[in-house]
Amino acid sequence: AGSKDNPDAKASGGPAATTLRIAVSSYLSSWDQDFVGFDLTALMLFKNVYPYMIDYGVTSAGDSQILDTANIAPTFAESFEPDSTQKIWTLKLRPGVKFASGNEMKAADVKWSKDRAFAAQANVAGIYRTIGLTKAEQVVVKDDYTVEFHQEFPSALTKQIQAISLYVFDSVEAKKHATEADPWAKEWFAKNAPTGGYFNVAKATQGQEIELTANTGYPGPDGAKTPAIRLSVVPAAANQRLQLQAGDIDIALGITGQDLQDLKKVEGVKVLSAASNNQVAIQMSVTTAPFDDVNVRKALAYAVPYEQIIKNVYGGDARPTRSLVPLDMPGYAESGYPYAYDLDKAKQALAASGKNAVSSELVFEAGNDEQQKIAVQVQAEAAKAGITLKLTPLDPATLGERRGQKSIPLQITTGQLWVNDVEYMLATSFVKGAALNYSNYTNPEIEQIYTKSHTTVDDAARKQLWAQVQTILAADVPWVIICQPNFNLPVREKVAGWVQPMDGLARLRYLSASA
Amino acid sequence: MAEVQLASADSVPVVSGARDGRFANTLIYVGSGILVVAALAAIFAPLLSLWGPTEIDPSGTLAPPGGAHLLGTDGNGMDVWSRLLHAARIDLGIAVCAVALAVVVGTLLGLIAGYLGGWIDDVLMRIVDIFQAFPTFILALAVAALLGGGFTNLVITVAAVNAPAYARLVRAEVRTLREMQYIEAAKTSGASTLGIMWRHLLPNSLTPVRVIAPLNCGWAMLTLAGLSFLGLGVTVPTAEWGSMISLGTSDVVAGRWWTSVPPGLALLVCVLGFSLLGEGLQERADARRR
Amino acid sequence: MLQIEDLSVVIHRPGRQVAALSNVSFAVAPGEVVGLVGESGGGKSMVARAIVGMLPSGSHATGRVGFDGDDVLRMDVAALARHRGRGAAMCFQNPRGALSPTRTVGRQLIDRLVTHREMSRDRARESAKELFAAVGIRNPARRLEAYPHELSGGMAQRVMISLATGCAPGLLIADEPTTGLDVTLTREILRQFRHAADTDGRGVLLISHDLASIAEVCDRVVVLYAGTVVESGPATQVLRRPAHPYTRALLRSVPDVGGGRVVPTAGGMPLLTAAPRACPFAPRCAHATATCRETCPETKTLSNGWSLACFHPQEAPLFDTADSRGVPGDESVGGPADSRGVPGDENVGGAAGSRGVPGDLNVGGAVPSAGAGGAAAGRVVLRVEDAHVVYRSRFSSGGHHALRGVSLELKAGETLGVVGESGCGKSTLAKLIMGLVDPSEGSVEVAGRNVRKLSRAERTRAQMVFQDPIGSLSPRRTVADSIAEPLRAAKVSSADRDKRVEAALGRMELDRSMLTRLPHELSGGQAQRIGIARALVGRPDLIVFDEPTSALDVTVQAQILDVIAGVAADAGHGSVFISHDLATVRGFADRVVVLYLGRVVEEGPVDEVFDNPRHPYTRALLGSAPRLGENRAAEVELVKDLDEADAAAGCALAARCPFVTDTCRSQEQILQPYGESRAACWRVPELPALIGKSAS
Amino acid sequence: MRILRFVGRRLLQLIPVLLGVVVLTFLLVRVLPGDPIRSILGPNATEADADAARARFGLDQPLWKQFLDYLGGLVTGDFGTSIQSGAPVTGEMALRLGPTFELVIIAVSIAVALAIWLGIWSARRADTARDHTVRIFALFGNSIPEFWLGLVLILVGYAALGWFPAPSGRVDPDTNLTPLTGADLIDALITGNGPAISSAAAHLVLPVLTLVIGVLAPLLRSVRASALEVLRSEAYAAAAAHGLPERTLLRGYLRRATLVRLPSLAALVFGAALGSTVLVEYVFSWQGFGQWALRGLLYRDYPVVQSSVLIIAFCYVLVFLIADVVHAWLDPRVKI
Ligand SMILES: Nc1ncnc2c1ncn2[C@@H]1O[C@H](COP(=O)(O)OP(=O)(O)OP(=O)(O)O)[C@@H](O)[C@H]1O
Ligand SMILES: Nc1ncnc2c1ncn2[C@@H]1O[C@H](COP(=O)(O)OP(=O)(O)OP(=O)(O)O)[C@@H](O)[C@H]1O
Ligand SMILES: [Mg+2]
Ligand SMILES: [Mg+2]
Repeated sequence: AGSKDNPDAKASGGPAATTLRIAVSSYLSSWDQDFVGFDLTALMLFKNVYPYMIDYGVTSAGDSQILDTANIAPTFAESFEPDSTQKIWTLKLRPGVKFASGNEMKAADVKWSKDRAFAAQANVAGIYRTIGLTKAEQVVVKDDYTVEFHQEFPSALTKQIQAISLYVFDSVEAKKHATEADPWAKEWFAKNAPTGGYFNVAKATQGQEIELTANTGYPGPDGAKTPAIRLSVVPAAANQRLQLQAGDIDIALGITGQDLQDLKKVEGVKVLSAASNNQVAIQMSVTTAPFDDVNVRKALAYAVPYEQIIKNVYGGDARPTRSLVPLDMPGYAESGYPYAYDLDKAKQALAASGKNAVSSELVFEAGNDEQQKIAVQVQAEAAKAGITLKLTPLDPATLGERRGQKSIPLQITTGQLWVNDVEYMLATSFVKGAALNYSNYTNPEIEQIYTKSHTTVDDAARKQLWAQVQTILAADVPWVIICQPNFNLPVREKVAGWVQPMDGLARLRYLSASA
Repeated sequence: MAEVQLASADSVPVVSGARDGRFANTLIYVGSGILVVAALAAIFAPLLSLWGPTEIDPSGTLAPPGGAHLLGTDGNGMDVWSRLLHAARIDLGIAVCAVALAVVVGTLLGLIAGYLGGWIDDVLMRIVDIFQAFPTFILALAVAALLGGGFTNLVITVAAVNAPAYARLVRAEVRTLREMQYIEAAKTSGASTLGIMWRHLLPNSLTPVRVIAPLNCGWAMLTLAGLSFLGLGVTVPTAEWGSMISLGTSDVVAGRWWTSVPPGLALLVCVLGFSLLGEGLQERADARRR
Repeated sequence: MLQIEDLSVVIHRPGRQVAALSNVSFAVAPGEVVGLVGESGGGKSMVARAIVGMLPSGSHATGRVGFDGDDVLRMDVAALARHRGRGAAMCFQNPRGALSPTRTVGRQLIDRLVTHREMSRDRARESAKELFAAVGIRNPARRLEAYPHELSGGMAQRVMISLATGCAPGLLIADEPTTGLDVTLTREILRQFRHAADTDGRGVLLISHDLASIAEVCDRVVVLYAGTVVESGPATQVLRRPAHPYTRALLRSVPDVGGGRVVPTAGGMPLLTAAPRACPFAPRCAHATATCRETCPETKTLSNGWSLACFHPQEAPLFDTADSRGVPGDESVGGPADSRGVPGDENVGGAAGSRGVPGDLNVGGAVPSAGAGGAAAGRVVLRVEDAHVVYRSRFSSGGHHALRGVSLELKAGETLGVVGESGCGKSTLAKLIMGLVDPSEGSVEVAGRNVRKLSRAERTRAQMVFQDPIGSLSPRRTVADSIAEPLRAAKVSSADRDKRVEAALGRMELDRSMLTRLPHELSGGQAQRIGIARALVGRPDLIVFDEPTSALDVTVQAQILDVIAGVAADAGHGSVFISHDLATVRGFADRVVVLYLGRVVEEGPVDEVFDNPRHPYTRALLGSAPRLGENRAAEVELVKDLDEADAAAGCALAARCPFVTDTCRSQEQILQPYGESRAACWRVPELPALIGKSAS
Repeated sequence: MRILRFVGRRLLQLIPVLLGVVVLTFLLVRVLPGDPIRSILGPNATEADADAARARFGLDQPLWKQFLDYLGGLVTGDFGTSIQSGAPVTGEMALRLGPTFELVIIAVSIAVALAIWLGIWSARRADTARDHTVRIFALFGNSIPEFWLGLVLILVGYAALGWFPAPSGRVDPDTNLTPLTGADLIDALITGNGPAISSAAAHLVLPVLTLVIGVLAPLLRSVRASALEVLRSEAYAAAAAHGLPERTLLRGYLRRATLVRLPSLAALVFGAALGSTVLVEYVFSWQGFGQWALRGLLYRDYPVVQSSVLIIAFCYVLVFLIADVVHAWLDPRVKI
């Protein structure tokens, strides 16, 4: 079916059999990673077309390959090592890495790229703060192939943070487009794909399609296996599914829920499955009534139908978790979350708070089917326990605004930590002012542990700390932790080499298609 | 004396050959019949279904029709039949209320603009122009984003989208009517401006409105469904056909027709009911005009 | 050529059935003009449609419509296509409506020529110009490019005639070709048909409800009543010495410029559901006997083609004497009480009659003969001084100067007639008086107060009766509501209101049951009575009648005129009676004003103006007004149609006046007294001589 | 000449309307809850970062100043810079308009043509079974939500029958079509790219069909009613009574007279279709204007929302103007 019958495809030679066709749900908002462009499609593409100096390695988990966040290796760089103080990190570039313009990647490019990131005061500048990089001056060019990063303090997270931030532009080319009014060539960056990564953008039809071709000039290990990839934007999941079934696409990145279960049975299609560290939770704002009362939080924790959600929303394809620390993260302990679905206990807990009925809004992302289904299931059960929930789907802008204001009493969050470490988790989610701390949760003990963890390197000692953390969180219940759904990806049978990204951003270089 | 049947209307178009209006009546009867059934289903929804519209059957989702669920369950484990019936309340309710609101607002504007004319007309009609030129869905999306997805707000949204058309319709009608002799007669009989607008223009200018309004109710339901499809209609899990359809689209692809085909058909049939009624009224009005 | 035999047409509709024609027989020979007359709904158009084979859907026709040996009713599609246009071509009732609005008239004519005369389009173009010229269209080359809406009514009718003749038909059918046209034009148009018969040898079937106007041109006349032929024969015979009571009633309903009043016949025509089993006119006939109500009279041929369907032919002269026309004739004694014998009588007018309102409008005694009375010297109810009205056009500057310096004065008890051709500003004058338009110059006072400063209640001191009887009633208000409107404005209490409404209704001799009806349930005549009741109910100082009868059927018109005569004679108020038809004014106006292009060209006591016209325009109008039983040539003929005459400087009539001199073209004419009347023409003293010269 | 003056006058009348739309949209997007900036910054951004970003887009200015800047930009044809993409809106919009216009114009043209043909056909057979069938079918089409219909057509035309290409774009990328206007069929025709022509046409079929089915009914109803009115008019009867042949009647007396009332309805339908393509675009992965505007709205990309509303409003009023001109041209009675 489909375009295979299309005579035109034959007339023009058709797509090379080796071209991988991938459906995504939306087009990237911009090619400029510093100033704008912060959606998942964009981040995924950036991973494949920007030259990142270091990246995660690959390890196998069960019968699937996954990215190994513990093992970060240089890719476009030759090496990235700290000095003895752990404060100065030296990046040595690999000679012979070329941008599409023919310019060789030099230290000046790295410097300019990072200067630009600091100037943008956006994404990268924000994450760099966690490792003590706040000013452009902290990035120092030593020679043409050597750059030093001078951190304010040593950090266990440096490699992890740099793995997601150390990308480099062709500064010589970019500067040609800089103007007085636009010193960072924003306009040019927004419209022109960067070059030098594993793939080059051969063609991009705004909103519709992107064609990637392998960068054959890449001198490092693990070059792209597929010569060409075509990403097409197919917003409707049903549509992606039809095309996958018909063989008109090879990989569908926008399929969730029940469809995945169905596709497992479809001939010619396989569903790659891997455990993930994707956490699904309901964050309760501990500073907003009624969830400022720990008993109300407990009541909700007892009222959520965990098993039913796993069954109804994920088709059973999710792991129940018993801690706010994700499964697979070092330090995970079952005791971290002693709550299970039990309406009687929920009622008791509510009674303990002195109320017999509470109500609140439950916020989730508009257009996110999974979250919507969870919300529906939670609403139905919570109502039985006396907790009335008003479902409030919010569009990205409103959600962003309200999250910024920290004014959401109850919200569903899904996501994975880019760094598989409790310290990072605390830093992003549980300390005062942390960006993802939508619960507005603060606890002096946690703050103490967090500070202590900076300087604790001993594994056992850290584990000790993490156990403490989980005991505290179990008592305070800032989140209802629901489950960790497995990562599932429906692909055509010929697709091979998929590496499950722990950050959710596909590394397309590993993919290949057997004829 | 031979009796001959003259060439029928088919081959020889004839002057003022009034149609027999039987088809118009059929349309009206079928249309209103559908709507009456839908309205009854909406009113008696709780009696006609065993499950609540948002009640989750813990035994599982996507159960096929039969057994405990007449039309199976949807992706949330809710009873499709019950939701189908309860949705009629929302859909018909919003459509009818919204159109009623649009008619009231539009008619008043059109009446004032059409009869008073001059700068008032210019200003009002430019405002109407602005609203009409405003893209329907963006207007709807904006109102939905601004006010949220509740019943009242959806009524306002859909009414805002439709009111300009009525303003134009009524204004055009009033502008012809105000040249009529009976308006002059009323003036010479000392009727006040308000009296003329209220007693003479309003009842007569509503004739085309009566025909358009049912058709419009159908379109309003479609608009509502479209909004739900974009996630801007009623919030889940409120039973509403548009949102049921859009939640069930992937199910159809998988062959689980029961989650979205029934609401799709219900929507189609109700919109059709309104359309038939409107078409019938139109035809009857045409026949009367002749 | 045309031989209709026993033609009956029944139209079936769900829920009702109409016997439109019953056993109609007559013939038309080449070169002959046959008039088909009768009231609205009599079936005249149905006959025309039967001849071209275009009966409405659901019609069942029996009998024979013979045309050159074939039967139209039995023609197949191809034969019909050949017959239409070439065999018989029809001129439609409403020429503007019958011309396709989106195609130039030239192309419409060329289409006909190409189809029926097998001409090439170029050749047809040339012929088209000739045809246009032949029907009196000036500048035909330019007019070919005109769209119908750009044409005046007269012009459109000429085009329609040229379209019909363009088909080169054997028989030309003209369905009410002059309805809605001015008197001056009517003559001209009718002459075209006579011409078609005389020079081209076509047969012409001329359909009209207006006997007087077709009297001149017809060779023979067929009178239809309720779908039956009641009388037919040579025009002179039927129109001067009619024997059938209906024909006589019809003729006496026609107002006459010569003076005297119309004699109304009560009731309305029944709407038949089946071929009549009795004389259809019996319910309205004064001579009806039991026989008439039980059996259908046979059509008897009396002499040279004169035939009649009546048991009681009348032979008395139509009018006793010329000036005693006001005295009721024998047939006018109103409807007999029982007309329920008419099966399925659905006609609302008929229903009113059948309710047996005795002598629906008794003409006699109560009302003094108007012309004679003269105005009682009452208070002044209306004073218009040097009024100008300019209609501004919406976008461009300038506008239409509809009234130019009109001055009038009217006392209570007096009736002022206003006459003039269409478009001369009569309605504008009425609106001006009613305060519906503002004068751009000059002033209007009603009962001594400037109309622009009147309060809502005071506005009702002047009332108006409109041209379109049904259209002037609010479609969704009941009759009671409509009549009460002025009372409501005057803040009369509701109990009082009801009483006065009923009284007004009673004065119009309408039944109480009317009160709850809606306008569409009324017949034209009833609606106009309601309109008059509304005007009367507030006891106004002034009533303005704007062509109150021109939309009505002949016999109904006579009834309404009679009512108005009664109302106008009331001393409590003054009346302004506007009409394009001079004859209707003569009956009861005290004074008359002749308007031409927004100016008063002549003014004076009614008899003086009519019997002794001064201004050439008045003379022309009077000359073209048809008079039954007289064949007069007009003394003065205007040379162009009104819409072609431009009012530049000087006398407005200059472009059309046969007596025009350079002085006329340069000098504005003002009203000057000549005898009892005043006229705006400096040549009045010379005119009799001039007319004499041109006549000889 | 007169027509020019008419157009000129109407264009002048558009100014207050468009200005009203501009003001309304400007205020509306700012009144809406939601922060346009947060979503481009990432979760780690501080308030200071957000302020810096706001300053970059001039959103820190007082409202009146922002408005004047925006107006100033509009006058020079500058619609501002998209907050989401950082690229000038003008360019993006140009890219997105082509596909949508292609879809809507083709669909409405086909619907109008079909409505004219079917409407007249149906009117000439008024009150026969065939007439009723056509009308009922049109009503059916009009009663199905477009997104639902689109899905059904995809299921049938693509998944089951395989007659049409995958609903994942507007033209097969392997045809190497050079984009010029964004309307792929037009581009293919201009560049004479044969395979692209057929591919673009094949991709158009289902979405166009969806729109056509959706909008046909009102057009058909209108044409049929006017055709009936003409057929029953005295004018038509007069022409028929004069024995004019069928063809002349149809061409000279029926068609044009029937069409006089259509233009304004067609304009209305065009406007509605333009407004509702967002659904069809979504279902057929047709990345046009609607999808772009919708995304702009969801992310509160002020310049994008402002300009998309303005453009749609402009098209709308322009189409109405065109409709009036066409009407005046069709109907000699119209005074302009
Ligand atoms: N299409 C039709 N359907 C039903 N009845 C009709 C139709 N056309 C005419 N009639 C009826 O047939 C009768 C004769 O009508 P016709 O039009 O011939 O009258 P007419 O003498 O021409 O009247 P007018 O002076 O008003 O033109 C009337 O009673 C009328 O109601
Ligand atoms: N509202 C108006 N705007 C512009 N011109 C008008 C308006 N009303 C009337 N006229 C013009 O003024 C002139 C006088 O019109 P009016 O209606 O008074 O004529 P009339 O004598 O009553 O004619 P008729 O016998 O046809 O009713 C006509 O040429 C008419 O076209
Ligand atoms: Mg007639
Ligand atoms: Mg008039």
